[in-house]
This record gives sequence, C-alpha cells and structure tokens, in this order.
Amino acid sequence: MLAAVGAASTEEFYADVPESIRLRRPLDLPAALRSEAELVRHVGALLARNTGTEDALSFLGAGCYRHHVPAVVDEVINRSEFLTAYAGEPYEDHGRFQALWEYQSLMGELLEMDVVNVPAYDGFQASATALRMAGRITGRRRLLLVTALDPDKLSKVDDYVRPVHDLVVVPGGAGGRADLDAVRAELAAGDVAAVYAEAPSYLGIVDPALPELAGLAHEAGALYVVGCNPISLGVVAPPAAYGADIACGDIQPLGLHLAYGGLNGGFIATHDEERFVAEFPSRLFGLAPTAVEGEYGFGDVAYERTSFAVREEGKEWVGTAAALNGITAGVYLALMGPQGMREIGQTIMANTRYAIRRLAEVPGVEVPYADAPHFADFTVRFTGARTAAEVGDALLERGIFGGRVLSPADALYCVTEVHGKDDIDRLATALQEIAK
Amino acid sequence: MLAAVGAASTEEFYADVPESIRLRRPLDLPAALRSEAELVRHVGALLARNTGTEDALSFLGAGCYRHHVPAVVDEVINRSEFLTAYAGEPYEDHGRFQALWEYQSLMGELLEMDVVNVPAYDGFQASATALRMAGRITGRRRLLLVTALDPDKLSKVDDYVRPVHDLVVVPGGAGGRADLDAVRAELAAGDVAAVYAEAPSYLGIVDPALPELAGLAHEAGALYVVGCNPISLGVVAPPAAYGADIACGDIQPLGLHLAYGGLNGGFIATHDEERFVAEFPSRLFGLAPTAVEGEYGFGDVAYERTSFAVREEGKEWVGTAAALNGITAGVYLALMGPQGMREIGQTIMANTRYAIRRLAEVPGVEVPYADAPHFADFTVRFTGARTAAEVGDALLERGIFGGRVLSPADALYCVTEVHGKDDIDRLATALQEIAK
Amino acid sequence: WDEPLLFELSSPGERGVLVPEPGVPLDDSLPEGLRRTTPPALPELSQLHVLRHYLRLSQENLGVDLNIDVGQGTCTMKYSPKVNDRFVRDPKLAELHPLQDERTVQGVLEIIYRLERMLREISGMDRVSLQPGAGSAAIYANVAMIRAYFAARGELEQRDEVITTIFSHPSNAACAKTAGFKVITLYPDADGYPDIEALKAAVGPRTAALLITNPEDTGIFNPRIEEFVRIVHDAGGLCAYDQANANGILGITRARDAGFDLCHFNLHKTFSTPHACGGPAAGACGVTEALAPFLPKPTVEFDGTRYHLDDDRPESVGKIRPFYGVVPNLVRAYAWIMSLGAEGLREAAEVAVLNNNYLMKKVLEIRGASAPYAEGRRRIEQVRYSWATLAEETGVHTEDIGYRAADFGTHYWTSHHPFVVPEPMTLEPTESYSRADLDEYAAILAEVAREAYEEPETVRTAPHRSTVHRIRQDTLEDPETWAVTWRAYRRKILGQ
Amino acid sequence: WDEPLLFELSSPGERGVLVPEPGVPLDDSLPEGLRRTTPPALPELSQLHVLRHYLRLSQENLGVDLNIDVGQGTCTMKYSPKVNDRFVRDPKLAELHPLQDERTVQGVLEIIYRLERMLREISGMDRVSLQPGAGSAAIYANVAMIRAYFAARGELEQRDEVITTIFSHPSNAACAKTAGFKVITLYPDADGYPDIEALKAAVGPRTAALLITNPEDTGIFNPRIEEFVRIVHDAGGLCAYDQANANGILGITRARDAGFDLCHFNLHKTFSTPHACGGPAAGACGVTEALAPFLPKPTVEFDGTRYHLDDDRPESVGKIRPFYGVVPNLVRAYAWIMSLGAEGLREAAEVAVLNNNYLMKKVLEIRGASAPYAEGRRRIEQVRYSWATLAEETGVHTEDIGYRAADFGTHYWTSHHPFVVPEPMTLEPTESYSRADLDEYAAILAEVAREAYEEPETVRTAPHRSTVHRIRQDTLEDPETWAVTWRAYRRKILGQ
Repeated sequence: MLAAVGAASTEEFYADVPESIRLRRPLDLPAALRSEAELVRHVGALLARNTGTEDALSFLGAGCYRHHVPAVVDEVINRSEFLTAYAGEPYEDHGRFQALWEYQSLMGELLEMDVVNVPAYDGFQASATALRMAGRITGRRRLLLVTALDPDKLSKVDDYVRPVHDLVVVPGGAGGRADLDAVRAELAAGDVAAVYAEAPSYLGIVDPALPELAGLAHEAGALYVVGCNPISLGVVAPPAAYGADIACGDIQPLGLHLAYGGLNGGFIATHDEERFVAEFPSRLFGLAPTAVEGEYGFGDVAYERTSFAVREEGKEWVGTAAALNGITAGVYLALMGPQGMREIGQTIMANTRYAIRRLAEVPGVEVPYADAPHFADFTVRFTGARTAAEVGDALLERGIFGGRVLSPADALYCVTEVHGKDDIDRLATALQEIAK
Repeated sequence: MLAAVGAASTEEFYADVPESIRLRRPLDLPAALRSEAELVRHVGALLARNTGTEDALSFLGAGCYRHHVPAVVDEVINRSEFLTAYAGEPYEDHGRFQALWEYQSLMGELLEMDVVNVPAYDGFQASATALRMAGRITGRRRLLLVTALDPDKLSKVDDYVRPVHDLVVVPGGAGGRADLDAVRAELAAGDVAAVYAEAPSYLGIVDPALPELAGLAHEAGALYVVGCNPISLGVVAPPAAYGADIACGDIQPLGLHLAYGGLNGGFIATHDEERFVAEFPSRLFGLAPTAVEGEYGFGDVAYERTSFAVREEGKEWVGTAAALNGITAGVYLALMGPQGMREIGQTIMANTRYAIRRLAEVPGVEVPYADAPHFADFTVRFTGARTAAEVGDALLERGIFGGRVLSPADALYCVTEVHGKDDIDRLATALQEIAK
Repeated sequence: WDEPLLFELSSPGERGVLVPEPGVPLDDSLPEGLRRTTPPALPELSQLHVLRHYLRLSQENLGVDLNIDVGQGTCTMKYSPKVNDRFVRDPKLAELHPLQDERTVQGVLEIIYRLERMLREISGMDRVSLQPGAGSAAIYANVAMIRAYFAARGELEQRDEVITTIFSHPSNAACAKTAGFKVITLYPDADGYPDIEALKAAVGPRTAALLITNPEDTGIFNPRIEEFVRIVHDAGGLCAYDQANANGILGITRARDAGFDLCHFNLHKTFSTPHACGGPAAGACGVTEALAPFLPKPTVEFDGTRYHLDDDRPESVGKIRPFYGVVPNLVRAYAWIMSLGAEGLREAAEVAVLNNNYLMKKVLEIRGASAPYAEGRRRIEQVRYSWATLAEETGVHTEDIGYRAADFGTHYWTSHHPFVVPEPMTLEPTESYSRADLDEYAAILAEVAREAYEEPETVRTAPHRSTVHRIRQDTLEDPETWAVTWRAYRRKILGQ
Repeated sequence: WDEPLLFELSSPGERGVLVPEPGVPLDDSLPEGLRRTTPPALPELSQLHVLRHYLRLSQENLGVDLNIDVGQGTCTMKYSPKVNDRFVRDPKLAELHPLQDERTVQGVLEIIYRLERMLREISGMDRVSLQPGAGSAAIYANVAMIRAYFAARGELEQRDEVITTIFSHPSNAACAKTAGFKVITLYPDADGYPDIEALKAAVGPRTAALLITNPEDTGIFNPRIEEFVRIVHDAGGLCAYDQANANGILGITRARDAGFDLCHFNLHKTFSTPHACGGPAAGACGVTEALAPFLPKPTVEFDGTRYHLDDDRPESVGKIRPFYGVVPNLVRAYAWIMSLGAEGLREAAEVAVLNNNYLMKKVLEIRGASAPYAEGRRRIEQVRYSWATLAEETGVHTEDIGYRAADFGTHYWTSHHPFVVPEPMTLEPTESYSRADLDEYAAILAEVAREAYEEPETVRTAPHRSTVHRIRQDTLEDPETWAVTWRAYRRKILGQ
C-alpha cells in the first residue's frame, strides 16, 4: 500500500510533525498480551480481586441502585448494531433514531411531559443543565435548592452554574422536610430563577411539601425544577402532576447495571413550549413524515439550538453522551409496562417501609424521619458504641455491604425489589449483634 | 379468542382426549418462580454450588477439552438469529445455510477431504455412523478397533453397530501402539469392513503406525476409518494424508465451551465419491446456482438418502443434531486461519511434552509410553503409596483438578494452550508433595 | 447483503485471533508421515472481517425471535426466554468439565436430578433419562431399550417388528430400522385417525413395539390410544410414545395414563430450549419401572446429602452420547418449567391449542386451503393443511407459496415426506404468538393465495425480495455438480 | 422491516417481565398529591414482542461491525475487540457498587490506576483524570481546571478569553462559553494551516487559554504547534490540547512534547471503546503537575499495598460526573492498550495514517472531489474533502451523496457546521479497515459521483433502498409540528 500512495515509508506521512516534538523512543508501557487467551487471563485475574453485589448482600444505594436487569435488556443493548453505531443519518441508522425517539416517548409517558431529551451524561448534568435552562428562560440569577442533595451532585452543580448563577442552599426543616418559611424568605429576596427539589431526596424522603413548593415558586415568577427517580414513578406522582416546569434525573435505575457507578444517563423533560424547547442543549429527536405517505422518519428537532450547529452560540454544548443507556432504559420500560412500573414501585416502598420498621426496632439503631414517606434510601443512626463506619466494617465481615456513611453516627441504607424479607431480616439480625 | 373460534372453553379442544386418560388434578410441581428476578436468584444459587475450571486449575481432558474460546465466537453464535432459527428454506435462512456450508468447507480444508456433513450429535455418533457407512459400502460384517478407545465411546459404538456388525477390539502392542501383527491376523480372517484407529488415541498417543494401517486395510479390501481431534490438524497430518477413507471425530475442541460435557458435534468426512456420499445419513449442504447468474444458493445434496425423505428406507436417520455447534466451529476456524491452527497445535504439543517430562521427574510418578508422540492427553502412573484417585483428592484440596482416573494406579492428564509453564510446574510441585 | 463466501474474503497474512506462544521448547516427536506439511487452506481474515461476515449472515436469517415463526409445524417454535441463556453462559456452567469430582458439581447435578423428577411427574413415568442429544436420539434410545428388554427376556430373535404410523415422525421408523427392526407403517383411516383395524392386522408375536406420536403431525389426537396400547400389550409388545407434539397436552393427559411403557420429549420443542439452526437440542426418555434397568448410564441419584452419578447399572444400554446430555439445554428446560409451575404449563398448553384452532379458522377462510381429515373436529397442537385445491386451480404448489411468504418476512415449511396429505403446509402457532401475529400471518397467506389466483407467475417465481432467487436444485442431485465444500466447488465447478 | 412504533404494538394486559411481589405489607405513606393516580400510558407488550421489536430496529442500523465505517470522519470508528465486552459483562465489574468498601474493589481500582499511568506515558502528562463521561465532558473539565487555576492565582477576572480554531471540535468553543469565557475563533491561513498571525493578534493579557485540536479535523497537522504554545504561554495563558484526533500520532508525538499544559483523549475514539449510538463514551484529562491540584476528585492512589480513592483534594474542581467515570469503558481501554503494547499502538497509528493517505489517493481520482488546503501534503488521521466541484457541475449536494451511499450499504456524515470547506465530507479509515474495504468504499463513492453526473435525480432523491425515504426536515423545525414524544405526536398530529 505504501507503493500505491507513492510513499517510501510511513515516516513521510509525518512530514508536518517537527522533529523537535517527535518521540524517538518506544512508549514505556507494559509488555503486550497479544493472544486473547493471555489477555483474558490477565484481566480476569484483576477482576477476580473484586467482590461484587452478587457475592454479598448489599444495602448500598445513595444515587446508584441495584435493580433486576431483565435479560432482554442485555440482549438488545449488547447487539453489535447498537453497540457500534454512532452518528449516522436517519436512513441507514433508522433503528437507532426510532429506538431513541421511543425512549423519549416512554419517558414522556412516565413523566407526563411532551419533551424529553436524548440522554445527557448523567443525573448530575441533567440537574445542572435544567437549572441553567431555568436561568436562561427567566433571565434571573439565584437558584434555590430546597431538599437534601447528594454532596457530589451539589459539587457538580455548583461548578457548573457558577459563571452565571448564585446557588442558595435552603436548610431543611423538621422531619427531613423542606422549610417552607425559609423558602418564602429567599423567594421574597427576589431574582430567583428556579426552586429545585428532589423526589425522593438524597435521603430517600418524598417530601409531602413538594406540591406546595410549586405554588411558591410560580407566585414568585420562578420555575420549579424537580429531580426524581424514574423507577418510583409508577407509584409516586410525576413532577409535572404537582406543578414542576422541568423534571430531571438519572435513568440508571431503569435497567442499567451498577458497573461501579459508570452507567448513567441524564433526562430533562419539559412541556412542549417553544421557550423551553429552545433552551435544551441536548439533541431532541422528532418524528417526521417522509417523501412516502405513511412512513415514519426521524430527525433532529430545532437543531440550530445546538453547539453542533452554531458552536459557542448554541446552548451550553452537546456531544457524545449516553445514547445507548437511553435505549437500555427504553427497553426496560417497554418490558415493564404500566403494571410493572406500578408493582415495582409498590414492592420497593413496601420493602423500604419494612426495613425502616425492622431496623428501628434494633437496640442501638434509630431511623430519623421514619414517619416520612421513603423510597429505597433511608437514614440509619447508630446510637451505640460503634460509629456508622465501624458498623459497616463489622457487617462486611459478615458478607453484608452496609449503607453509605454520612457522618460518624449516620449512614444511608437502601433496599429495592431485589431484596426479600429474609435479606432485611438478616441485616436486622446482624445489626442486633453489632450495633448495641 | 374463544368466541372467535366458537368455543365455550378450551375444554372443547380436548374433545378427542378420552376422560379415562385425562389428568384431573394439577401436576405436582414446585411452586412457580414467576418473576425473572426470583428465577435468577434461584438458578444462580444452584449454579453457585459448582466450582468450575475458571476457579481451579484443571488437568482434565479425556474427550472434553478446555481451550480458549475467542469472544467473537460467542458473539456470533449467541445472536438471536442463529440461536432461534431452525429448519427454514434457503431463501429466508440463507445465512444459516451459508454458515453451515462454510463450516463444511473449513473442515474440508482441515481434513483435506471434499465431503463433510452437517454435524451429527457428537464424536461417538460420528464414529458409530462412519463404521456403519463402511459396512454398507463394503457389505462386510467385521469391524476392527486398533487403538485405545474411550470406554464410553466403545459402549456407544458397540450398541450402535450390534444389529449388523461384529466388533473386534484388537489388543494394543508395546509402547501404547497398535499391534500390527494382530491386525494382520484379524484381517486375514476376512469379512472386515473397516479398520478403525484414532489420532490421537484416547490416551493421547499419535501412533506412528497409523499410515501403515492404511495399507493393511486396503490390501484386505477394508476401509480405513480414522477418528481424530480436529484441533491437532495444524501440526498432525490429516487422516486423508495417510490413507484414511473416512475421517471422523468431535468438534468440541473448536471453540465450544465445556458445558459439563454438553456441547459436541460429530464430523464425518470422505472424498467426493458417490458411493461414499450416498451412505451419509446426515444432511450435506451444497452450493448451487440460482435463477440469477452469479448468485450463490445453497441446498441439500442428495436429499433422497435421508430418513427425512424416505423414512426407514433412508440411511440410519437424521434429525435435529448440532448445527449451531458446527457454526461455532466454523467461526473458530475462520478466526484461527492456517497460521493459528499451526501455532495452537505446536503450543499444545510443546506443553504436553513439557508436562510429560516434568511429571516423569517427580518421584512416585511415571509416564507410560512417554516416548510416543502425544497430543494433549497422557497417562500418568502413581507408583507411590496413594492410588490415582487418592492423588486426585489431595490435588482437589489444593485447588487442582487432577486427571481422569483410569485404574487404581493410572490417570489420564491433559494440557492445552490455556496452560502456562507455571501451571504445569504448579502441578508438578503439588505432586511432589502428594505422590511419594 | 450481498455477502461473499468466507474464502473469497481471504487476504494473506491476516489473523483473526492470536494463540499463546509456548513458554517451553517445541516438540518434534511426530514422525514424518504424521506431520502436516501443507498448511490447511483456511481463509485468512482479520477479526473484524470474520465478525462482519457472520453478523451479515445472521441478518440473512429468520428465527423465533425475528418473525412470526408458526410455519414450522411439528417443530414447536416457541419463545425461549433470554434469561435462560444467561444461566447457560455463566462460567459456573459453561466452564464445568464433565469429569470433575462430584463434590465440585453439586449444583448442576441437583438441576439434572430435579428436572428428571419434574419430567417424571409431567409424563407419569417412573424414571427419565436426560442423556439423549435430541428428540430422534431419544427415540433411538427408546428403541435400544426395547431391544435390550427383549434381549434380556430372550425374545429378541422372535420380536423383530416395530409398528408405527405414517403421521409419526420419520425417525420412529428410521431409528427402529437402524436398531435392527423391521418396520410396519400404518396409514390413517378415512377420517384421518390411526387405523385400529390396520393395527390389529399388523400386531402379533413378532411385534416388539408400537412407536406412535399423539397428537400426530396432523394435529389430530387419537381417541383410541388406550385401545392401541392394549392391543400391543396383549400381543406381548411394548408401547413407546413419541411426545414431539406434547406441547398442547401438558397437564391435560400423560403418557403413563394411556398405558405407555416408554415415552420421549424434545426439550427444544416442548420445554423451550432454542432450536439453534438445528441443534444442539436435548431429548428425554421416560420409562416405567420395568424398563428402568435399561436406561442409559449414568443416572443422577441423591443419597439424602449429596448428588452423585450412578454408573453401576449392569443392564443399561450404555452410552447414548458422551457424558450426561446436552446440559445447557437441561438447565434451560429446568428454568423454564420453574418459571411456570403446574398452572403455567397447563396454561401454555391451552393457549397453544387455542391459538392453533384460531389460526385454523383463519386459514380455512382462504380460498384454496383445506385441512383434510377429521372434518369439523378440533385440533391440538398443529394442523396439516393442504393447498391441493389451489394447486389444481392455479398450478401453484405449496413450495411456491412458502417461498413467496419469505417476501413478506415470514415463511413455512411444507412437511415431512411422503406427502400423504397433498400439497401440505403444517402450521403450529404455540403459545408464544399473539392474536395480532396470527392475524398477520393469515393475512400474508391470504395475500399469497390471492396472487396465486390472480398473478400465479409472481408466486411461481418467488422469492423476489430474499437474499437469493430460486435455487437450481438439480445441481445438488448430480454427483458431477454437487459441491459440499469450497474445495469441491473449486475443483468441480471452477476447475482449479 | 416495516416495523411499527412500540406504542402501536401495545395490547392491553400483556406483560414483558414480572416483578417480585413484596413479602411484606404494602406501604401507603404517600400523601394524596404525591400518589400517582393514572398509570403511565406505557405500551403493554409480551417479552417476545419487545425483543422482536428491538431486534428488528437493530437490523435497521449500521455500525463499525456491519459496514465499512470510514465515513464518520473525526469520530475514529475503529473496531472494538469483542473480548473487551466480555470483561464489561463480568458480574465482577457489572455488579460492583461504587460505594463499596475499598477492600472489595481492589481489582477495578488497580485497573483505573494502571490505565492512568499508561495514559500519562502516552500523553507525557503528569497526572490523568478518567472521570469525564466523554470527550466534550473532558474538554469541559479542562476548561473548569483552567478557570480554577486562574481563580487560585486571582487572575480570573482579567483572563476571560479563550482562543480556539474553526477546525477544532465545536465543544472547545461551546464548553469555554458555558464555563463563562469569551471565545475567539481563528480561521485557517490560505494553506489551511492554523493562522499564526491571527493567533498573535488575538492573544493578550485577557487570554486564559488556547484550546486546539491537532491534527485538526481537516487531517492537517499544525507544524508550528510549538510556536502556538509558546505565544500563548508568553502571554500568561494555558494551552489545552484536544486530542480527539490522536489516533494517527500514538507513539509519534505527545501533548507534553509540544508544551501543552492540559490535554484530553476520547477513549471511545482513540482507545477503541464502542461508540454505542452516541455514548456512553469516556474521556481522559491529562495535566501537568501545576494543574494537578485542580483535577476532578477523587483520584486513585496506591500506597504500595492497597489502592484507594483520594477525596482530600481541596483545590479540586470537584465532581464532573457521579463517582469515578464510565468504568466499563475504562476497563475496555485498559484491555485494548494491554493487548497492543507500545509497538502495537504505534503500528495502529501508522496503519491508520497509511489507510488515510491511501483512501485520499483513491477519492481524489473521483470526478468532482477535492481535498482543499495543504495541496500536495500528506494528511494524518482523516481528510476533509469537498464536493464543491461536483455540486457546481451537477447540482447534487454532499448530503445527497451521503444518503445515496446508504443504498450501497454504507454511509458518511457531512461534517460539523459551519461548512468552511464547502460541500464537505470527512473520511477517517482508522487502522481497522483493509485495503479491500477502502477500495470498495471508494468504488461506491465513484459510482455515486458517476450517477450525479449522469443521472443526478437518482442521487438527489436518495435513499431508495433504505428503511425510509427522504425525511421532511421542515416539520422538525416548526413548533407546531415537531413531535419529540408519542404523546406530543398524538396530541399535535393525530389530534388525540
């Protein structure tokens, strides 16, 4: 082939790379494992050093949830055609467009909103962008955060809105709920672009005050932005139903494996108003007629919003993000259907309630905010001799992963539909020994 | 739907099933695990009670071989389209026909023979059928088995040829080799349809006398049928090269997982002579022109041979057997190519030789027939205080699966390309402690 | 895709996957005549090219998951839940060696043991072997047991005849013949039911066994099945039930209830293991206590603490295949039954039969189609239809219609030979397909039938939208032109 | 396939997968206004029907594995070895929770740690963060670090400008803008090289950073890159290297060697993780010691015995995404580099560049095609071609040609806007495709170009053999007609 292009060696192709920056030694990398068998042995041995949630009984949640992943989900998204496609046109990649449009549509039904994006990177990004959208729509500067937030998410949002916004964290009130008086006071101070709440909150609480916040925000001319866990929406009302203008969150619970926290997708949903649609940075796929009557085609809605089209004049930016994870969530929702979503929500809420009750009975264990409605996550407080971290160590010795440590005394535990009553009882029994 | 067919209940459909044989109680089966999550938990817990060859260091072979299975092999054969297709026509299932025809063709190159079947169940069946083919071709009754045979295979062949043949097991000679004088004597007794040998034999020996047997058989008007391990054929000559009329064996080593011995495929190959082709019971796919110039079509060659076409007038019988395993082997051979097959043969022979030498040095261990060429399997004799079975128990405690026990003193050990020098050394070290 | 043959894609020097180099010296112990001198002429391809080739071929295939696969009647093309494949791919199964110490394989032994117990209950039999590699292998195993049974009683020389029916699977006849029996085939009576008079005429002291499918491939259940069994038993013969069509009668009636001595199941049909382009499948043989000593060995036993393999069975027919069966499919079948339970199995059967009768109604509304025999009776699991009227009126044959259906994204196969039912088409919807699916399938057949009457040439020259056009079958029958391998094709056709 | 929308396949009462029932009492603590009253109007389908739908959709897609995927220039569509997917599906990775005790995740931490060290060597940088979820996220992270760096030095108010080039990825401009910077975009000089005079004019005390791709999306390597860096450094700015096009220079030249302070890689491009319909991808940020305090947290550290996560980084920009990155892709990238080693990486680069220059030669032989800029020079990783001549002579545009290519089983995308190169087409063959592939691809383009001259209507109305025909783009720009979801479509178009 060198001859075919008239080159003596591949060196010729690098004529524009000045000698001064040429690397004239081999890279200092580990020796290659050229045969697949050796590679499998090497990586397999590394992975074998992990103990996963299939090998232990895990009560970790806190933003990354273990749910049963139906086999059909894996079957579909592992298909070469989905795994290795990219940015083709809606002609030779019709399937990808349709699958993503269907994802948007399924999420739309779940959220009762007409506009849903092709997934952004993750829920952190979705919240951050939703808030900047609210800022662009209202032209205001201040953002109020009113329910308990994951400190990591707060870090991301803080970094992201900083150039144009002031972030105001409104301290919570009694029983893990939002402090409405404090919210009123901040709204009265003016220039509020958005009130941001989560349902459930980072601590698993579905705050009964959530609908009231909508009224407060709207009266002050602010938008109401609500982050939610989509797997709760078969039983918990979708944000739109209680007045949210923008709903956002992470699709990880919808059929995505834990993957050490590596699989996410950020959804942002609004009603179908041009002033909202115009502010999305993400791609939005739309259904369109074609030259042939009755055919469904797909394509980009309002492409000129995006940085792909107009670079820095676009809304924030768009790039490769988490499309396949969106297809995953779509397949998951298609398998679950309305009934499945209701049942899984019921099972998780029932298990959560049972776990709260059962653990609260253990001497040396309290469950703060136990009376509030909870979904999956809940706080556990250790009042005995051991700290939450020490309790976690003791559980680990028993093959149990305890919750995320929040403070010396508190940890955030989590149950889902993968837990049986026997699992929760096993945890309670172990804590009975440990936590006194 | 009942209404649409004018039925009051499904009972109507069973009008022809007499009441006397109706089961009027529910089947007595375990309670259903209706949710996929519960099923996964149940079956997962059962499977977790197994310890596989990924969790231990295994030296088991004896007819079922652990080789590296390339990821592309799994990718292809797990495709829904291959996994769930069946007996369609060569139009809507063109891909299946082509893939199987290509399997036949790849095996043809490996075996240097022009006719290869769509796989039969397994290597046992392939040997049994090859011998009955030889019987039909020659019209003779006696079958001579001249190399060490797996007793299980012998059991199958014995059962299978019994109605029409006498099986003569010719005892082996010195050094694990065929006793040519004994073979000559049996041939002289006449009415011999086939001389059957294996390369390598059950004990892993590639008998240098194999080519000579061809001459003996042919002089006596008998056919020469040779069973072989296809993964050896990059370095070991194919049976056709030293005079075999029919080659047969099992494709398990070509990219099929161990699966507790559950994945096999029987190949039978001959030259392209009508008298041979006419005696195959299996389907044989052929390449054919179509109505459009230049198109490749596929279909059944000489279909009228089969029991599908003419029931008991066909050759033995044909049914669902092991087609997908044939595609597996095809993908494997396509990935390996000529160079890969040569290299894997070399690596296995080198490892086998090293293992023989290394173990023979261990006090209390002998390797019978050590000087003969070996491929993968080899016999180990324990001359110390412990029996081969006791040695196996002691190895198991060390996380090593020893070889198949053949007798109180002997066991059949096996190495392939998945073993490194360090693995063999580990075995030798362990035996040094155990076998004295 | 217009995908070339693998061999045409070869490019010298390309490698698909590399092999570990030995860390020890090479071995040169092979003598001259046993050393391969010319490398095999396998194609040389990169990994991506191998993958792309097979992915494209896969897309040139249909299957249960891709189309409304009701056209392969007698094959029970039901959905195989994907979750069961997950178990099969688990290294805790996929990487188990069959000769491992029993202590290391308790999980898989327990699954086999439990599956046997479930199939005993489903069939009513006393013991079940799961060793046969497929349905026909199970039929053969049953025949081998029958032979061993009579041999043990010293009656084998006398009893050298096996009776079967023409609408039983051809392997019943062929396996019996292979095992050394003479075969007598019964044809149906005027109503399409197995002919009891013919049976009486055939049966006698030479009768070793009756091998019979029920419902037969016509979908008709033999209402006198008990009488058939009694007649054979009275003559001293055994009765073996081919349960290939068991899907419609799960939980409704059992082999043992009708008096059978042996039966078999196709796990890839009734118990949902995938058809895999034609195997690997899995078969099960159920027998009464009297036949149990002859079962293939080993059996899986439980001593109250531990599962183990029992090889000490002196009257056994021995091995039917290597080791213990197509274990991956045993695990799939186990999981499938566990996911349904008794109620679910029966519901599956009833839905399958309902689907079948619904589809029959739709098909019989199509001009030119009929369902010979048993006029006005319901069918069980499938129906063998006939296009005889259409063929007479249009000159279009059943093969043509099947090929044309491929242009609409589905297909059917004709049926096993001989075509006792003229111009046959056998449809078996199973429980997996919905009413909308059946409506769509029937609509496709109706459209093709319309074409046959209005534009027969379109059908006669079909397919038009498939990967390839009508194949020249004659070249495959001629020893001068058939080409079973690329090397044969190069030699015979390309003259290389 | 003529596959309906998922919603059109709904059949009331169907279930795809069942959920475990709670073994404990239901919880009714949700207050009225937060309880869902109307179930979501999701479709109801059986498992087989969901599967079939998505399998059919999958077949209506191309991808690296299915076609000669050289048409998505700048995207580095290389083969992702299937074995790496096996690692990702291993429960030892797939079922790891990110908050597990570090003692239980030593294996994955070691992989991340080792991958960082390898990327340090490949880039020459001192530290690398693997947290960003994709390439643009890594660009953003770099901008965030630049902002934090100047904030820490008290210079942020002063330095509010970022400079980039028009042939750098749009995310450089967009991320900088999002992070609060003003953006100055440089256009190429007459030869197509980044314009050094324009840089000198733009740079000054307000300059925070230069964000630049090299080679740019034209495939042209900037030979004065060191001078660019020096000019910016002299003005007190930082330089960030967008390494989206690094594939052709692995082992040839490194970001640090040209003096950069920051760089990023797209692991889904250069290091072979699959493109996944547009993510998940993975990004890596490499920085010098001076920038290291600002890296996202946590980092993975090794104390000689154990790997651990370091969250105690007070100057860090904090989190760029949840937890530690797209870990499955980190494992894939690790495995890919391990399978190649230093020599293999360099060989991959050289083959990719050879392929690119070979394809350029073939494409430039096609009537109507050209490769603007840098006349007679070699290109590195891709080439931005132009169909300007063809468009002028035939009225057929680059989009038309791309759509028509789909009729031949492949495709290309045009390029990022704005179309500085008129009628652009960017091809990037990578090392994955063979000479035969490139010949086939060029032949398809040549055939379409021939059609453009001889039968332009065929091209202008393409595609003809795709799933659908030319889409009415205008309806997607109009708020009255756009329909982002089924519910919007039903309301706005169907009037339901």
